Amino acid sequence: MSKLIYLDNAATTAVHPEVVAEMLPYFTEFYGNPSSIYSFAGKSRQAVDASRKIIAGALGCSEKEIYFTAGGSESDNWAIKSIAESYRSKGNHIITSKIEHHAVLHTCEYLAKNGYEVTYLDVDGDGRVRPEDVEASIRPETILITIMFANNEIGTIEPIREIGRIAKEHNVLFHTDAVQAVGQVPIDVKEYNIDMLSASSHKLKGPKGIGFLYVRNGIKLTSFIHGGGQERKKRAGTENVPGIAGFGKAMEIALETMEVRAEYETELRDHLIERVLAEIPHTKLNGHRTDRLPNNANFSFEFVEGESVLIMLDMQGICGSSGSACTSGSLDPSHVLLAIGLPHEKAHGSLRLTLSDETTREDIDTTVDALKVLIERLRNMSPLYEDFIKNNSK
Amino acid sequence: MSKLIYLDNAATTAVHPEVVAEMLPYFTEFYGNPSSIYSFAGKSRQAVDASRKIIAGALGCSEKEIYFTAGGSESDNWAIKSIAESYRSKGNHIITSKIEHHAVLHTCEYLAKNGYEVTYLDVDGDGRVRPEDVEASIRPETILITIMFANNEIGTIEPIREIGRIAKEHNVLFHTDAVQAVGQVPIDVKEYNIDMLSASSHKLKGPKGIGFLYVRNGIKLTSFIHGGGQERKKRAGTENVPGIAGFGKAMEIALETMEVRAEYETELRDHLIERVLAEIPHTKLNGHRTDRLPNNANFSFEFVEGESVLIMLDMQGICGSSGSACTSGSLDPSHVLLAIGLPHEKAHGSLRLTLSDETTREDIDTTVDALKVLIERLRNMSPLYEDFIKNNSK
Amino acid sequence: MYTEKVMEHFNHPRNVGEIENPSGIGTVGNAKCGDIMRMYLDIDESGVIQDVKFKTFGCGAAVATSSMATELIKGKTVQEALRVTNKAVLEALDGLPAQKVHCSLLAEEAIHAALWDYAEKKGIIIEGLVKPKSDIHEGEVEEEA
Amino acid sequence: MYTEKVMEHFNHPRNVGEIENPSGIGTVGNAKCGDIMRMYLDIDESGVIQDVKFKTFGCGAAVATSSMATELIKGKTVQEALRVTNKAVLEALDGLPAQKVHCSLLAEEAIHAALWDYAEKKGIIIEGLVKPKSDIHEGEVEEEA
Ligand SMILES: Cc1ncc(COP(=O)(O)O)c(C=O)c1O
Ligand SMILES: Cc1ncc(COP(=O)(O)O)c(C=O)c1O
Repeated sequence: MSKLIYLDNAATTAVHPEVVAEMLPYFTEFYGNPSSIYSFAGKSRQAVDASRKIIAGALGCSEKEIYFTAGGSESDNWAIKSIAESYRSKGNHIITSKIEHHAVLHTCEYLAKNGYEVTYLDVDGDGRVRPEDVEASIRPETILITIMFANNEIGTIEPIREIGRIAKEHNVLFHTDAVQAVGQVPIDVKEYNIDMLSASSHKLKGPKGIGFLYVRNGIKLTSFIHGGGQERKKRAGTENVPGIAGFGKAMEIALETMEVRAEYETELRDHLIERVLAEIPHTKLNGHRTDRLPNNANFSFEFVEGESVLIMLDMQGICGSSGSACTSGSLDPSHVLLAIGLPHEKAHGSLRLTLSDETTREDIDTTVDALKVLIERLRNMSPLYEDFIKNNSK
Repeated sequence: MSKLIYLDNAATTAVHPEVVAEMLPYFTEFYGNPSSIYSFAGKSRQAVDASRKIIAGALGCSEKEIYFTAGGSESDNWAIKSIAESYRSKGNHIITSKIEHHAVLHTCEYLAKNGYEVTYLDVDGDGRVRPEDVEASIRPETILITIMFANNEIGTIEPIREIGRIAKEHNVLFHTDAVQAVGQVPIDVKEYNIDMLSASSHKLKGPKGIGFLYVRNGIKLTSFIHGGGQERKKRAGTENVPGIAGFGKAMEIALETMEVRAEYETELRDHLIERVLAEIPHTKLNGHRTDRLPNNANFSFEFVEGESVLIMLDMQGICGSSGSACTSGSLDPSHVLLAIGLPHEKAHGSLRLTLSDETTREDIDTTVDALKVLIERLRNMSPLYEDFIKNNSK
Repeated sequence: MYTEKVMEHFNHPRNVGEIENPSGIGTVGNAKCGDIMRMYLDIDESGVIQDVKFKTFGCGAAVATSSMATELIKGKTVQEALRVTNKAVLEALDGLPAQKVHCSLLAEEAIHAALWDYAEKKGIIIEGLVKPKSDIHEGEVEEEA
Repeated sequence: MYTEKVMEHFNHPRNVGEIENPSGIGTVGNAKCGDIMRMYLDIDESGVIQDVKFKTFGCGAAVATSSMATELIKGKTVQEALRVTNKAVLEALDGLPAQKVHCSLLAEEAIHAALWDYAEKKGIIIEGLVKPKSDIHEGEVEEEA
């Protein structure tokens, strides 16, 4: 096995070397607690402020609307539970979709067990929520719409602008899990009427264990972690200064490179999609053909099972994923693939390849070449393929 | 200003260089998501497992009883809210003390607003909870006792063994916020009958933004962050691999050095205490004289206000704290100092100095010399001192 | 995640393929769980398993357990094959992750299904053999197609 | 956290001290909030503040605002001093953190308290001056002692 071909950038990314460089001083040199009053701690405070400023600038919001968290999951939990709690007197109904990340779905399920009602919207065959469905589900007691910006498995970008408009018209709060979208596609929270937005640093070449929640000014936000006065008294805990500094730097780089990167990745992604669909029979692309994240390709290979594909790729030094990383190892096929209408065995035979700007055309070609061989090998081992051939030759 | 004299190690610590070295590969080299199945991600998984093993070893528990979190505040919130939720059918009463960290106190206050009853125990003049008070407060509906292992402001070590015994005898769960104690004093959770324990990495030369919650096997633990299946399905979110690896290393170093360090710091601390009490009149040591953290000294200087002291120290490159870092900047004097019976103006005039094993005797002497001068200067500016002198000369 | 033995069998599975006119054939599992195994047996007149082939749609563990199971029963009598339990397969593979143990059960069931088919075809009763629950007759597999 | 001006006044406070037999003296604030300010005024026959001294128990902002307030009223007439508001003090210090703005109010009150004392002693009424609420007579300070 020679070079590692890492095509799982939706699971997590390598931290950018400049990001590491940005973080380093805050471990051993400027390690002060940002809440301390001596000037030494000012360095830490400035790092936190600077990062918040970059992030606010990226989203088109004010710095006071950004709250740092420990990652996307915490942001999702906080946003949804907080609205549920503070707007309980207004109502108990939440609208979401069937293809949300588990951080949203399981939070909604938890609330459903505690007196809330949740509508899980269907999606179309490309994985898109229909704005008219959102509108039709709104009731007087609806307090929150939470629809992801882009799906982590199939890469489909949701009609966020339309949903934001509908939410605003009906005076319902709108949260979006933008963990996969931030740093990949331009987002302006004011333009899109987004009231709350979750993000996670490690998806955009920042460190793991740090995220943020954007909360529009004026929204009643309850604390999720009670304690010290950090994050405007809303999220207790000594600030993860190196993590925050790193996230800011990662965001800065992501913004600067976004356009060029998106173009590069889109071209490579399309090359990947075209070759796979052309050269491997009985294969389907999951998610929208064009309205998808620049770096995401998701295929279903009929008659084979995803984990076997992953292991065979792994033996050649190629990293991919079958559905979301969190659920691999589980027996259930991806809820996202089922929601776009795949039958179980096709859902089991899915492969997600997510690129970065360091992925080369050669990497893609090596991967497709490997896939061709191993899919054939697995099909020759598959009773489903045997049946298919027999039925077709009848 | 020459060398920085950092005497605020209870607020946060400099990350140990070996800890940084341990973390570094997981940013750019072994950056895989521990949940991914390819072998590349195995490196990340192993780092998480190895750290968990070190920590479990340090506490004398099993690896399955350690759950990583984003820090001490999250651990406290999780522990208390989880017990409140899962044992609600058993009862609604929680026992804590008046000197807990805000992460515990504010969580209890939150629960008190939601149908729980909380007993806040008084402490004695040294800041110690009386075990007999704990026992006397237990009711049939008591579901949790949460008493900190050692106080973050005055350093007093609580009678955890006795409280653990009482909790066990009465079949009530016992959580301890050991954020200040872990890595400083030996802790064996089985021996002490501790059911749950919170810790935070940045207090023991580990990175910020990572902590853990120990939960004894058999306790009904609910999720605090819902989502993916990480941390045995109890705490969702992509693992902060570098943070976890760093925490493990910090714990390893803390264990190895604990004995020597405690001896060194205790001697230095006692030197500090002796000099200050001998050379600066109208000064009181807060907290227990001997049953205190090896690195903690906390003084009240009559007639002066703490922030002024801190700023003057800061101008000489000395970092100290007045109460907990989280609350400095607030107008209220420390709840801990009030609880041990200090009148308001003495509580306002407190100074916490917390050492590390890198603190030298020279640092301490420089600090005391500086203190002598600046306390005198501030007293000469103080109307309270003026009144005191006049009243005494009458 | 997998032991070396599992990886070795996944990577070089023994006895993959089909047998024309098999003495017995059994297919177990379902697409919903993502595992389907099919076993072909060639059993001679004296009741010895002369040849065995398998096809598997499933994860690494499913492939490896199928492969190992065929190895363990090849050359054995029907009665001996019946005593090859999922435990034996597990042990021979140096274990499986907890969430994959069910694959070894599937391998045991696949053998039983094939033996059941053999018994039915021959009109005999094999002592100790019960019809596996997850048996699927051919054609039923692609329910969603 | 503090501006350079604040730090400068904290570090080199102007007019610290006492005045023997002052024309007026005022002490405001309370130990509970951690801020006590005392102002001494020496006012001549024509109503001009010839000298002013202060003592302050409090945070950096409290010391700096006291110092700045004394600077602003020194040499002024009583009426001019009355027009020195907390805003003027704040501006002269280039601002204070939000949670410290109350210190500048305290400085304003300390001046008013000392002026009130002056008026009482002289048996005059100063137009526009009301007795500050947080005025404490000497001796009341150490309530807890
Ligand atoms: C006793 C105690 N508990 C909890 C905490 C909170 O820890 P963290 O800031 O890591 O969330 C601290 C420190 O701030 C502490 O000293
Ligand atoms: C869409 C989406 N939401 C939430 C998350 C959770 O983020 P984290 O793992 O940083 O908590 C992820 C990634 O795991 C994601 O892809």
